[in-house]
Amino acid sequence: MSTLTTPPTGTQDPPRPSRLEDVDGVVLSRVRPTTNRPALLLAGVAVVVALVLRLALDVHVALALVLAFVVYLVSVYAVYRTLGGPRVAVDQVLRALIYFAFVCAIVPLASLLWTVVSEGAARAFNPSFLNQTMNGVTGLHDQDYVEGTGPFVGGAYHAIVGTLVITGLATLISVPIGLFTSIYIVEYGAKSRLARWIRFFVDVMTGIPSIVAGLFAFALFVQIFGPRDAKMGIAGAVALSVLMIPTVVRNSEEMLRIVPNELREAALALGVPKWRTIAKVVLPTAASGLASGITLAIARVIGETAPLLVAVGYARALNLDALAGPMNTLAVYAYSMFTKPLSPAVRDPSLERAWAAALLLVLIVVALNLLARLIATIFAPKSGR
Amino acid sequence: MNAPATSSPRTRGSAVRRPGDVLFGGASLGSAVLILLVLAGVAVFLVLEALPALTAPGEDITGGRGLWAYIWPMVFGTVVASVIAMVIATPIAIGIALFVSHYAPRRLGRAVGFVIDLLAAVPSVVFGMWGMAVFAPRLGPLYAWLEANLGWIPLFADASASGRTLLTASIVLAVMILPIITSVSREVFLQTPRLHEEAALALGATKWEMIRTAVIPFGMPGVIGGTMLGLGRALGETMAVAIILSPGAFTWNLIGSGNVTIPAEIALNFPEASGLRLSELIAAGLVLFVITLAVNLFARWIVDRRAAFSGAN
Amino acid sequence: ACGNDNPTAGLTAGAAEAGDLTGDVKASGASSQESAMTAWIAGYQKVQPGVTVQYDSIGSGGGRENLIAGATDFAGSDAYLDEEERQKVTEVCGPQGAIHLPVYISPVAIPYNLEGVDRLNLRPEVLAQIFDQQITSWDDPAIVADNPDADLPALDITVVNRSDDSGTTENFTEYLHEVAPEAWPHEPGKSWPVSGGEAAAQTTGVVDVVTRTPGAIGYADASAVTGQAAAIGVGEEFVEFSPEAAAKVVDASEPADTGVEGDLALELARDTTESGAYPIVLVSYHIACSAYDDPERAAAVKDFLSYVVSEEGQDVAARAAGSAPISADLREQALSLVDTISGDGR
Amino acid sequence: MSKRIDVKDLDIYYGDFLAVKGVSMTIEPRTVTAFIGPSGCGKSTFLRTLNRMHEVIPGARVEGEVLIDGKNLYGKNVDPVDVRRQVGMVFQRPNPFPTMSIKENVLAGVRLNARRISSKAADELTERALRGANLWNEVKDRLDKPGSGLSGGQQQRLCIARAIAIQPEVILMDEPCSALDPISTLAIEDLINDLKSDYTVVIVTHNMQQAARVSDKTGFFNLKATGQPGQLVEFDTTQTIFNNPSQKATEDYISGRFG
Amino acid sequence: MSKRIDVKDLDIYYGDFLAVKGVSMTIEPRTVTAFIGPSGCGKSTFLRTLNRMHEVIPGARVEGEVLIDGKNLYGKNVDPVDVRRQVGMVFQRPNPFPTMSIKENVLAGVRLNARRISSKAADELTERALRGANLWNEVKDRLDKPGSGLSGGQQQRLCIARAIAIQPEVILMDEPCSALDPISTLAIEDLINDLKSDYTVVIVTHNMQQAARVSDKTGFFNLKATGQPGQLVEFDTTQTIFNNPSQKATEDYISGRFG
Ligand SMILES: Nc1ncnc2c1ncn2[C@@H]1O[C@H](COP(=O)(O)OP(=O)(O)OP(=O)(O)O)[C@@H](O)[C@H]1O
Ligand SMILES: Nc1ncnc2c1ncn2[C@@H]1O[C@H](COP(=O)(O)OP(=O)(O)OP(=O)(O)O)[C@@H](O)[C@H]1O
Ligand SMILES: [Mg+2]
Ligand SMILES: [Mg+2]
Ligand SMILES: O=P([O-])([O-])[O-]
Repeated sequence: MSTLTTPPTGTQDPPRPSRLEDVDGVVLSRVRPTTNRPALLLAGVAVVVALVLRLALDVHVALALVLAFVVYLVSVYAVYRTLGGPRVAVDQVLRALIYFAFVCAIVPLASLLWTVVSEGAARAFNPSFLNQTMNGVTGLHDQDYVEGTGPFVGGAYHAIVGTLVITGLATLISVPIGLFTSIYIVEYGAKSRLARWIRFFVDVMTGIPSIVAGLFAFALFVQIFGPRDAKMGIAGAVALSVLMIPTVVRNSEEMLRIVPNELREAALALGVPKWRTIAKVVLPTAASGLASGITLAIARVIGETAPLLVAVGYARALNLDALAGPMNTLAVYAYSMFTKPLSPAVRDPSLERAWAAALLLVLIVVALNLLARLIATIFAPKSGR
Repeated sequence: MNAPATSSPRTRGSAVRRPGDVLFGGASLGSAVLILLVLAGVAVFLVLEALPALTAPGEDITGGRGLWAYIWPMVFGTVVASVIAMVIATPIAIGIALFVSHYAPRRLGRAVGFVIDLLAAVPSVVFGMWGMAVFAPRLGPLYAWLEANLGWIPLFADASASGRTLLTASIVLAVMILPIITSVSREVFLQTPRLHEEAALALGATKWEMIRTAVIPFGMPGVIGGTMLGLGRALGETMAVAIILSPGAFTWNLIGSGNVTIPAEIALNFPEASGLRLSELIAAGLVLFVITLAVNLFARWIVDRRAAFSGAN
Repeated sequence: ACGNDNPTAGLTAGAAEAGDLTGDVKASGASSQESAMTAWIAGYQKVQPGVTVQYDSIGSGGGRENLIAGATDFAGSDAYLDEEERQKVTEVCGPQGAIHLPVYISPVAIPYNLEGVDRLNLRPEVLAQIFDQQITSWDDPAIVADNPDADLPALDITVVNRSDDSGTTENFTEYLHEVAPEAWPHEPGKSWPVSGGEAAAQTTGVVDVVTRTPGAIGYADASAVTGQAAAIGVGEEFVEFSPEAAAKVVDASEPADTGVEGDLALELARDTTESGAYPIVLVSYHIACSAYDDPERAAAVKDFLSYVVSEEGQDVAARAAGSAPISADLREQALSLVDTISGDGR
Repeated sequence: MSKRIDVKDLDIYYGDFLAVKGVSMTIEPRTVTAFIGPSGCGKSTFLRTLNRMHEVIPGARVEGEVLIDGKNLYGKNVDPVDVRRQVGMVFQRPNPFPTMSIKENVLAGVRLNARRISSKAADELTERALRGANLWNEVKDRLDKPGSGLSGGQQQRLCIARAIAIQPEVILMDEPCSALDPISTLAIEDLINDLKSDYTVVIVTHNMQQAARVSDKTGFFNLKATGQPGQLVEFDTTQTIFNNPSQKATEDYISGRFG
Repeated sequence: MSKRIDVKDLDIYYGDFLAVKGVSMTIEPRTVTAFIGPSGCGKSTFLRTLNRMHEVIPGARVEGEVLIDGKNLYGKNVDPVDVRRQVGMVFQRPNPFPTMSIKENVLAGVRLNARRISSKAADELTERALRGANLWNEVKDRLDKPGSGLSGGQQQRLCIARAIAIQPEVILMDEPCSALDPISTLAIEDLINDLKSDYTVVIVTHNMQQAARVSDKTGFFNLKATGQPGQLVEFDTTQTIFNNPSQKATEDYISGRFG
């Protein structure tokens, strides 16, 4: 740049059009003020359309809703296009789509949660269910219970304990490995070939079917402990780790990546070693995302059954030793109660147990989530949203 | 950051490294390498166990027409189910993530985010039971309608009365992966720098235009990451599909019984399998592994992730 | 821990004299035995509190493999060992190989879902044609012929089969193959050979789908079938399933030759015409070694298996899992077979 | 085309925190108005209320009126999107879109506001805006490179180019030159002078010479005390403010320092 | 405590792009050195090589030598962490840690390095650093509030406080006052004058008065042409540079503009 020879603004330009719309080749798209009243009105119309389709014309609910929504989209677009111009119309349509996405998701999710809660609540909060195991409980007890000649026996205590132990171990294995790997990818290996490959293979790893992970862990432990004693809690934890690690890595990677570089530089410039910068600045800044990612990863594996049946076996009694013998977990418990009721002829008590176990599982994750959020708020940036 | 992505030599000015850095960097590299080892272990395990099936004569394989004839319909089922699940879940998940991060009032957004996170925890068995008992029956009439009105398309040829079809399974898979994609997308959308959002707004962007110019480009790599996680789960999901789907031979028909996915086939038949049958199933697992590999290569090929545009600056 | 690991402690009064054996017995195998096994283990715990028995229902095939690999002490299996397996098992079970005890006998019922049709008679050929999807409507003349009194609707038949490989399927297809070879052209096997029907996982899945789908028919372990079930043609009569009717078939069957003196692997007489016999049955075995290296383990296994085939054991299973108790005669043979198990590795 | 801005008794809040209190002023069309005052007194905050960027911050709100050509910005029938198109803004910290190239950054606003734009017009607009921001020569060879690879000052000029590319009617600039070297600063000041002939310009600056050089009117903001809301202490012609302020506080601030 | 810096024929690269070429200079201890020059000429880039912050950017590297008291910063046995503890830095854009309170931000250099410090000493250090950065009065009542809730200028002063809290031997400042109002600027300039008695100070500034006021020596950077690497055109006492520059380019730059 020849500094001083740069002439001041565009003196050599032809006279400048002072309005954007005066520029040749530009067609402006103006926004006229609108309110959300037409949208509300149209939403009302759409609801009516849906009701008419459903009740009067007996169209399938989903179809009625979709049709009504399409009616809404089209009319909202048309109305806002006339009122506010195309940009406002697009804005409204996308707003509608985003709200619709939300409703779309909430409906099945609410139905599912409702099913779990309503089916499981009766049994799940029963103290005896919470502190009894299934040791010695047979179909006869269920039959007696249904006939009214005996109490309800048999709970999920051992499965709760097993869930905590196995998932806890899996978390202890996966979180450090996963977190460190993502640190390698983002902080140490930046742009290196190895980091790229690792990221690629982590993606590949997300596609390992859970049962294959179980078979792999079992095969591994057979090599170590021999076939007779290979089934144990820790084998299950290893299997779950294979499933969990990629989730942790991928999540953490994304969260670390969005930590602004200027914070790293601020710390480095204070003479803070790189590892401390990562530990004390980068990780806390990303804490909220990391915590929610880790919770998500735990949630992802806490409901696994197939690999645990293969690698851990099925326990009816309490086993606190992750290094010997089968254990039970809530998901496996629910699975076997669903598919192999204690008494095939009297299925209800087993189903009750299954739903209760499912509900407990969800509650455990609620607790984990709250914990994660607590941790996150302790570390999280003190401002912003 | 417009430095060309060459592998120019980096000056490591000093040989001196502090113990903390050595440990921390070592742990990072170690973990990364450990992951590669585990993956290699899984691959070797799959190949070794699948070997008998790979080398067995065709007539000994289930179906009697060779391993590939046994596996490809499952490949079809797996891919179709995952694709449908992704097609449904990805836009919805992005929609929800935007809803939570930019549209909903803060409280509501947080509550919604929370509920959706919970869903990741619902065991797949429960998704299966719910899908079979609650969801599939509701879809039965819809399938009947599809057959009646769109039956000329081979995909909607013959409706299942029970609703336990590949399409149903795909939709349930979509519900299952929704929390995964949503959660990651939400976190990155929330991290969009204020500055960029305000830059867009100050230029006279509508809300959507602001999202399109500032939020989505910034969050895209994260969304892709979440999508890959979701895809992994969709490809690998066992129990839910095994329970919901009424599996059977290959068919183009998505709204009737038939088709099966690889993980479901493994989960269903593994318990009674031994010898060559087990080997066949693991060979199917190996194929799935290769599919995942291919899908990821493909994804990488399409989106050269991040490139020069890092959000971090 | 604060949990209660013995929740049934207060429920069963006056348990028998507790024995003084100790040890742990590991077993795995058929899932069909799951409920019965739960009952046996619970019952046995009161007899021998010092012995822990562990059973993983991983499927018959896995059970047999584990036994051969030495991972378990006995296997639960819906089928007996084939030639090759009998060869291999001698490595862990001594030169005599393994013995088979038919411990769990259960009819395979044919549940259906037709409102207002309380009794449905199906002769084997018709049954085979229905399941082969040759007969597709409930008012097919072939069905009407055997059910003149029933009000059969013009409803499509939905065949419900197992989606997972299973012993139930194997027994059912063996039955069809043997009894109606013309109408049933498929080879027997663990996986269902006909495509196009509804498929569901596990016994409970099949029963669920049948119960939910009007016009459906399926096959399932009878213990889980509480609603309508078809009567099957045997000779000139139609027999509804019951434990007794199933036991009759087993009594009419001959032991197969496994090379072990007094072994009880059975060639089921599915084509029996004996009056009152229900021909579709599933027999599930315990396959144990005829010799163990460790005398204590041998003693524990022997004791447990004796309990299983004992009158009490069979009764517990019948009540808890709805199986058919083995006859007194068969029990005698089984007990003496158990007695041959030795603990000195030979 | 330029607009007159009337502010009437404006109170500005962040949640419950009253950041700026009771501002009233009139900004004439075709003038340059400068706001000066110590850090934290609410200059940026006030500036953002003039194009409704303030309300973007959760919990932020205003009481009072801002009239542009007699029409209340905060009235019922006003779309903030439209307001912001007419009232452009340059921020204190440069904020180019990191995922866009330099050219795309310049055109970002145009693309948003235009239904169609020919590639010739796009090229023209890019060049004009970049020249206007005195950045053209430095970046003309790398228009397709990401905007985040520029130096701090280059980034700021890019943002100015982006803002003037849509040719708004009022331009708000929050310390536009704080990251610039003297030459660029000069260019921007020239630009402001140019703009004045068509537009209404409002700038916030810490540089009093700059205020003296470019502005017709100057507003001095101050805090009574820490924790108190900021207030408009004095608003008058630049001449008066710098030579003959009526308030003691203004005089102290001006004379205490020459920039 | 203060250090002498010798730069010998330094070339600075971003990947393959040579950003600054062939810089040689000597910075005496206990002096203030200012770098001026047009935007994009590599002042920030050069400054960052003096405490090895440059190499933090992937692909960035240098060739040549930087000697601090005769010891090559880029020598084999030098730990960049130690370098950065001795050579503190304030960035062009304020970057307080968002997860930390104001006080924690000030103490970050101490705390992040896990150096032990009594709570009394911590309070003292906080106050001293904040007073030094002329921020104490504004924030003394909200030391536990997050640092990111401050105005732009307040944030920048917070960053200065953070840098001087670790009491380095050399302090690098990249346009430390560009976001500051005149009063704060004055305070920072006073601070720089204070620091000079103990430390070596290097600042980048666009404000030539500032350079003239605070610095003993001034370096003028320039680009031959766009796309060319930046170069050190002239380096001399401030007096000489401003009154009697030996290079035409310097004279043009200085005289072209006064502020
Ligand atoms: N997002 C926010 N939330 C709450 N308070 C804020 C926010 N932004 C600014 N403030 C407060 O509002 C007051 C005015 O801040 P503002 O940024 O307008 O100051 P300023 O005059 O622009 O200062 P500077 O010259 O340093 O930029 C300050 O006390 C500041 O702490
Ligand atoms: N991270 C980076 N990657 C690649 N090139 C860069 C990077 N940062 C700066 N540059 C380039 O290096 C050159 C010098 O930039 P630098 O930031 O040092 O300029 P400067 O003199 O500090 O300018 P300003 O006064 O605007 O801050 C510029 O051409 C710039 O585009
Ligand atoms: Mg400000
Ligand atoms: Mg700079
Ligand atoms: O007992 P099954 O093998 O039919 O599950």
